[in-house]
Amino acid sequence: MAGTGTAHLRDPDDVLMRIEDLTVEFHTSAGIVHAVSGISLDVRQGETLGLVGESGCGKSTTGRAIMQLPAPTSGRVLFEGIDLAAIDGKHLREVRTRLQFIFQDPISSLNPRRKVKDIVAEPLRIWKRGTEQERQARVTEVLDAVGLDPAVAGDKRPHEFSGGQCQRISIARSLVLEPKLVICDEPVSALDVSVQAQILNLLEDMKARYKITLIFIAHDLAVVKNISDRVAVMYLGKICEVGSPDDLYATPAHPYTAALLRSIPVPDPTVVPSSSGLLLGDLPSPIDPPNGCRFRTRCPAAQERCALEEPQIRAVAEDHFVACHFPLVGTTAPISLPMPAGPVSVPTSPSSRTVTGDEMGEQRRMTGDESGNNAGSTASGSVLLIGAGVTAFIVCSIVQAAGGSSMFTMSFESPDNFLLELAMQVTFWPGWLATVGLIGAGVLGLVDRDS
Amino acid sequence: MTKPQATSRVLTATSGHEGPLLQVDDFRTHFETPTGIVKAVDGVSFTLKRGDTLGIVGESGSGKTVLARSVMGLLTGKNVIRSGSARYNGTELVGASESQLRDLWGTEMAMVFQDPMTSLNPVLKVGRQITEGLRYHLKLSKAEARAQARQLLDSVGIPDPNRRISQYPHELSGGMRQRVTIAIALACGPTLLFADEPTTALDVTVQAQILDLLQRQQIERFMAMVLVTHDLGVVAGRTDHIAVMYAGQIVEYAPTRELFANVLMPYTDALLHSIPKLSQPSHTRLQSIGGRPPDLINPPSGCRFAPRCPYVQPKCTSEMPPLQEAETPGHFYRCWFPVGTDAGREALAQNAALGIPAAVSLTQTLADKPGGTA
Amino acid sequence: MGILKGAVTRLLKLLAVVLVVSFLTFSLTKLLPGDPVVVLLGPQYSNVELREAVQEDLGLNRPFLVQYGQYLGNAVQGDLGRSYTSSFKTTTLLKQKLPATIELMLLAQLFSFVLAVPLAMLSAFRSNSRTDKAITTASFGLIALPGYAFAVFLVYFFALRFNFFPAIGFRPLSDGIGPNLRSIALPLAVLVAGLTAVYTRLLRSDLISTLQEDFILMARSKGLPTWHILLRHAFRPSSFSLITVFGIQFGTLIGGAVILEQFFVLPGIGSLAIESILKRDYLVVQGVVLVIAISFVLVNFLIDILYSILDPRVRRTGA
Amino acid sequence: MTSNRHASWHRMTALVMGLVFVAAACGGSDTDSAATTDSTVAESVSKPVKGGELVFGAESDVSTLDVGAAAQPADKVITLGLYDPLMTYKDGKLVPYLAKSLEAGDNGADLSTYTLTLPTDVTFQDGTPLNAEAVKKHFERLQDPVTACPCLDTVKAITKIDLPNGPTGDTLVFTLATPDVAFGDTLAGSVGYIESPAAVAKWGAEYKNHPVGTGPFTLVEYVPGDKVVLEAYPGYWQKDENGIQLPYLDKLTVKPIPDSGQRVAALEAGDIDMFQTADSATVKTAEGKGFSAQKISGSSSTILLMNNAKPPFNDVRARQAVAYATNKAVINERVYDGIREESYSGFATDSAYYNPKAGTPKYDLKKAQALVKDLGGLEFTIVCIPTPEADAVLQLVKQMGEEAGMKITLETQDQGAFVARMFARGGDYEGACFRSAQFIDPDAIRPGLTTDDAGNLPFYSNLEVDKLLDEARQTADFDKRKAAYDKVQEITGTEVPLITTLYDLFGNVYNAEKAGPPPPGEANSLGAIKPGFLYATGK
Repeated sequence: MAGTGTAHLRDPDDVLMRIEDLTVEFHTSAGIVHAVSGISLDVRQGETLGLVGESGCGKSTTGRAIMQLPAPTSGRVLFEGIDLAAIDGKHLREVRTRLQFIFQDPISSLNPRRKVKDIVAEPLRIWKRGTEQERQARVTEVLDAVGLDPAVAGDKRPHEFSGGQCQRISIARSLVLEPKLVICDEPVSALDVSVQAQILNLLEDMKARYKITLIFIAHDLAVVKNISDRVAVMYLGKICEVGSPDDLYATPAHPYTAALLRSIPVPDPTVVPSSSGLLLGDLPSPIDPPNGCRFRTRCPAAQERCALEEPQIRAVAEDHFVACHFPLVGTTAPISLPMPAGPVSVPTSPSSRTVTGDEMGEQRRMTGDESGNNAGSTASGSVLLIGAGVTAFIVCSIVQAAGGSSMFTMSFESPDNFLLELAMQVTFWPGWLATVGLIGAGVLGLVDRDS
Repeated sequence: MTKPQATSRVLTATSGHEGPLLQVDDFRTHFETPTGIVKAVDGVSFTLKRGDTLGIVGESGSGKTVLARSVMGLLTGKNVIRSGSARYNGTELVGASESQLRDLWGTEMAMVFQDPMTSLNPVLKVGRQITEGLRYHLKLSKAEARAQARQLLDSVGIPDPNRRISQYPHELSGGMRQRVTIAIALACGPTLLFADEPTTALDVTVQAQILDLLQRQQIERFMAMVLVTHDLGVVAGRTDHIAVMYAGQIVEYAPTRELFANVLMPYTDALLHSIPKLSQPSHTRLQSIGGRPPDLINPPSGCRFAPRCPYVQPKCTSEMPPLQEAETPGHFYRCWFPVGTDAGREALAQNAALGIPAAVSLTQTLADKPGGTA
Repeated sequence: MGILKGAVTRLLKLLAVVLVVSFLTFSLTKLLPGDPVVVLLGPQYSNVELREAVQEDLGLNRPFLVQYGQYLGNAVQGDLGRSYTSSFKTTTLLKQKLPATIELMLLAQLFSFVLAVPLAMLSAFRSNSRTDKAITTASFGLIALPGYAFAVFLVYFFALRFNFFPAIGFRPLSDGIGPNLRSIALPLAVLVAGLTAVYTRLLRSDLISTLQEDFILMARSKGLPTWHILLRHAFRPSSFSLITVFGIQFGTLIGGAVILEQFFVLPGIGSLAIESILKRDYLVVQGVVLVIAISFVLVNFLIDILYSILDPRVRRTGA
Repeated sequence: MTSNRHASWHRMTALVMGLVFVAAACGGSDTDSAATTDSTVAESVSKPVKGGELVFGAESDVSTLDVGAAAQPADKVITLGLYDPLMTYKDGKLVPYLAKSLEAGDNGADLSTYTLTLPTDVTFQDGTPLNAEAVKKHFERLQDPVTACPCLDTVKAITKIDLPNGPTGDTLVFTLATPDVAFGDTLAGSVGYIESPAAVAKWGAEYKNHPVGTGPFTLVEYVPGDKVVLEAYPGYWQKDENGIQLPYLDKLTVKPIPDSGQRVAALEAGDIDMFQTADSATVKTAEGKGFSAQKISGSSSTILLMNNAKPPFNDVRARQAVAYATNKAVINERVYDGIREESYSGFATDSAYYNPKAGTPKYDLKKAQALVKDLGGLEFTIVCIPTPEADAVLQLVKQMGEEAGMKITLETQDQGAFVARMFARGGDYEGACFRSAQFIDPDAIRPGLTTDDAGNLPFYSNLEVDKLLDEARQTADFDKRKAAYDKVQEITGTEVPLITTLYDLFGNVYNAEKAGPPPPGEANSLGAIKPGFLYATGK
């Protein structure tokens, strides 16, 4: 699968957000990471779009690219008809008030030192919405809406809450500016199942109450199905399949979707887990993705054509689109789907190197941080910094000696004070700031890459 | 795709002791903290036969991971207080010295951890991490150990073990890494394997592979396995028994099929209902459990689930229910008003009538069970 | 091989650092007030004839860049010029001063490392035990105690009270190992005390956090003995900040032991630098700075390589 | 050195601006001076014996071992071992040392011609014979600007050197540009050290690190900053009064120990046997530990220069006001633990040329206030190379001045810029701190006070003083000279071209169990010792 195309897109006038041919690439020392490669999506007002896929499929990158964090390499992100990639920073910030983001880790995304009511009120203050009184009323209202008692919770700090409650707080914060679209990046994956249900229910309630549109990013197919009106399955930076959840889950048209569904353990002891039809092998490197259909290296149904030609997204049923040359349409029961026993021998990608989700994340982080995208160059960068620091130190001593003369001459003038004075001089050299700063930066550079 | 290797040396490492391989009795693990004693595991009993798999299910903080680690004796530190009994093959583990335990670790019992990214030493080659146990316990030569390591890697489904053996963990994918940790755990032929959330950090497609691998190895090696997880789906198809833990206690224990067919404990029931299921249509309202797990320093005096339970009655808050056996033999539960019994239905109805929200929503859910799209 | 290519590019970068350092020191010594000729000539500075003769003699009257170019050209051939004041070749002076500095530095690093590793392991493995508290307190004390104060204490005890070691002076290795070691015992002790304390604290805290790692638990669950776990599993991943600081200490020790050198009358690079600065003997200053910079850069280059040996994750380079 | 307790030399101190700033920079009491010597321990004089070795702790590293330039105490200890001065002072009188004789022309009436006779049996340590040619080459080398001798101006005064007995002879005749009574004094300092011409030819620019002289010791090892090792020169020309071949010692090691506390510790630990210090507290400490010490009082420690050519100090009242306002007793108490002696003259109090009736004004706050009032206020800046000592003194001077109604700003300056400002035309300063140096012959005072002399840093100008100083240097008659210098002191006492504060103190500390008392070195070098006469007591 993993194809391109826009067949699944709907009338542009009818949608709140439309992504066209979005591409996100990161430059690393190992090469260009093709995190997202030309995907198109849209969301209607009031709809929930579920974005599902395994780690490394580009779903979170897509979510961030919509927020322009960072801006995509190419492609358009149209929100209410405005291309977010084309507008300036000031404008973008203003648009972002109508676009909110909820993170995976509710606890670390909240400032631990601030009171809950301040955290929630902060966007209002920044945007100078209403009077202080109005703001407080608004905060009280959203806190109440997410199921927290404003009188009790408002004055507490995040660490006094459980993970679920913290996620409620972040939801409250994201709602306070009355956004049109909320992008939730794995909002429940850090939570216990009992709490997960609370948050999912809450999101449904909030959607109904505030008429918001959701983009819901998650790896858990059941969760995505539960909350979404439309689901897009991603694999290695491409879209495999788009459709309404009930249809898509009942009759997956893409072999990858089918395999995913089959992999999910069902809490029912009568269903004997079968290893047939499970995906084998690892995710190929996003640096050197397979040509043709990106899924073909692991696809049980792959044919020669899949390597030669990239499948285009096309409709297989009403509101059900797939990017596959050999879709599984027409089959009814995904679990008993007849399948070849193993992957068909297909030309495999020349790269035997695998990049895992963790590494993807790492590379993403590294590109965010311009200081170094390669451990080796970080190291020599650090050595450069440290070298500069040492130079600064030496230069300081020379300047000091030449400019003041005092620290050295005193040794002979008043020998008793020599050591004491020398120590004091050393301590207070103004140049130490530079020295320490440079060496420190260097050391941080060296140490940082261990983390 | 894997060739089961009859590694005789590995398989002969067990004694001929009769009876359960692992017998845990009123086992407790408490932690001394500045704010008080945390009763992380509080009176747990179960037995496990060789060849059997026990699933321990619970949410975070329920004590399931502490239980597994503490039974094995891996928790050390002055602040750890273990009491009760845990016998492995007749050997008492509680109070055993570190060196006694060390003789059992690796050779008799082993553990697979949650995150292969962190449980493999990043600076040591994969091969070395497998061979060091072999060389230490089985006194193998370097070459023998390497050969054995290659076999192990092969048996856990790692292609090209010759190359992988001299790679570092970061050069492997997540699934591959977890296969390596399984190979390490199996290296010296243990008869008891603790798998602590072995698939939580993995993608769903890989999870299935790893669970299959564990199951296959368990059968091939005739091991007993304790599979710790928060995911009922993981244990449903792959365990003989399931113990559901809540706040440091086992609240329900039953053969797997029996448990799913006949849930008695309201907590287990709530857990099952709070999971979104693929079979349910989109936008199905989920049954959530209100509140949060109790403070383990001062747990509620009665039933520990009482504060969150839709069935709760005055008796629940004052008297701790014992772990009692149901009509079905082997099915234990810890509840005064079990689900599906008359007492339970009555309690629920009473609460619904009183307007206790959890009970109200639960009865609603039960009422429109068949369909009910939101 | 990527590693080799990386090493070459890194070396080139380091060469650039050395060049920049040399240029900076060269220009700074020129820009600063305090003409070396003033110091050389004293009151005769007002004697224009004399001043010009000396400037001509020292080559100080040529354009700045020409001077630098000549300096660099000579430096490449191993000629760092002559001291303005003593007429010694800078290289001669460096040769005289380097043995004491290098010996002291290497031994200090060696001893403190050898001491710090077991201390830190003991401390970390039994964290919060009495042993740990004793080690922690001692190292805090030694870190807080200024080196020269400790030096005074050592001199009082070991040189004056018991007369074990000389209070001052340096005997080269050619005088025999015994006298040589005796002569540097006290300054070495001062350095080792400070360094050991720093290293112990660093390694201890890193070890403690490493010992919390899952892979340590995993290693224990394999039934491996404690020493094996500490050495094979915990030490290497905990040593990164230690070796970083270790490398930096080389740089600081080369030039930074000035106080000790002055105090114990050791013929070292530090005191040479100070004296030359005093006398505006800039060619020597440049020589010293160059040596410090080169050795620092080299040591850190080696440390960098050590990193990639210790941590395979660093080795990852795109082929 | 009990015998030197009241050395009967006619001592005088003269201010010489020249070497002063070298002292300020390098710190040693760069004081070629006559000095009072006072040994605290009147130990029974042990007899010098031949043999043994000693280690000497110097205050600072060697700055140069070249002839003509060696000035610091640390240099002196070594150079006096390597070289012999042509002349020296004995009981206050200038007498030949290495030279056989020095005669002014015309039987002492013509002070612009001098005849120097050399001994014929002296060889340098490298075997080169000492002869007229060697001495001539020595002066020619000093006259070459490239040698960069601080003595350049002095040696430039020699316009001609004749060798009447040929190059290998023993006689030289010097012709000077102007009559100079102090020529002999010049030869008693490092200008009078003669180096081996063969060694100069061999080493060239590096000669100063390979010195060869006629002195009692040869240089065997010189590691800058670490040590200088001297060994006895067996062919030395001198024996002591008992006929023992000098030097007594087989070996002398000089180690620079910059930290004075460590110097005491090293003495205690036995690493060294004696040391020098300019720090009175260190002398006290060492004495407290039972060591012996010679204390030598010399030139003024910190002096206050005033620019006589510029406002406000072109007005004599302003200078007097500062002098009246300065309470030297307080400075002594606060900065020097009361150990030093107050100074009101450029001349040492026991100098034969000292005029006790003259002297700069003593502390009198009322007079100072009156003068300041009379002037309508007094505001000035004192510039200084910062040293802790000078800082302390100047802070006190500032306070005292402000009590008298002055407004004083203290400014610090690095050495290079400081020197440049001092030597700038007309002096780019108002007040400045300085240190003084001393020579035994009073003529050394001349450049500092003579109108338009390069060494006249206060830019003082008094034609009468110029005349008196000229007269004094053109006669060898003591009474005439004394009368002239008395008059000069009277004039400068009222006109106050500069203000001296306190006399310096210098100490030679030694372990009497290991070493005999340090023999006095050059009379005009504070703290210098003649290592040829050093001996070990053999314990």
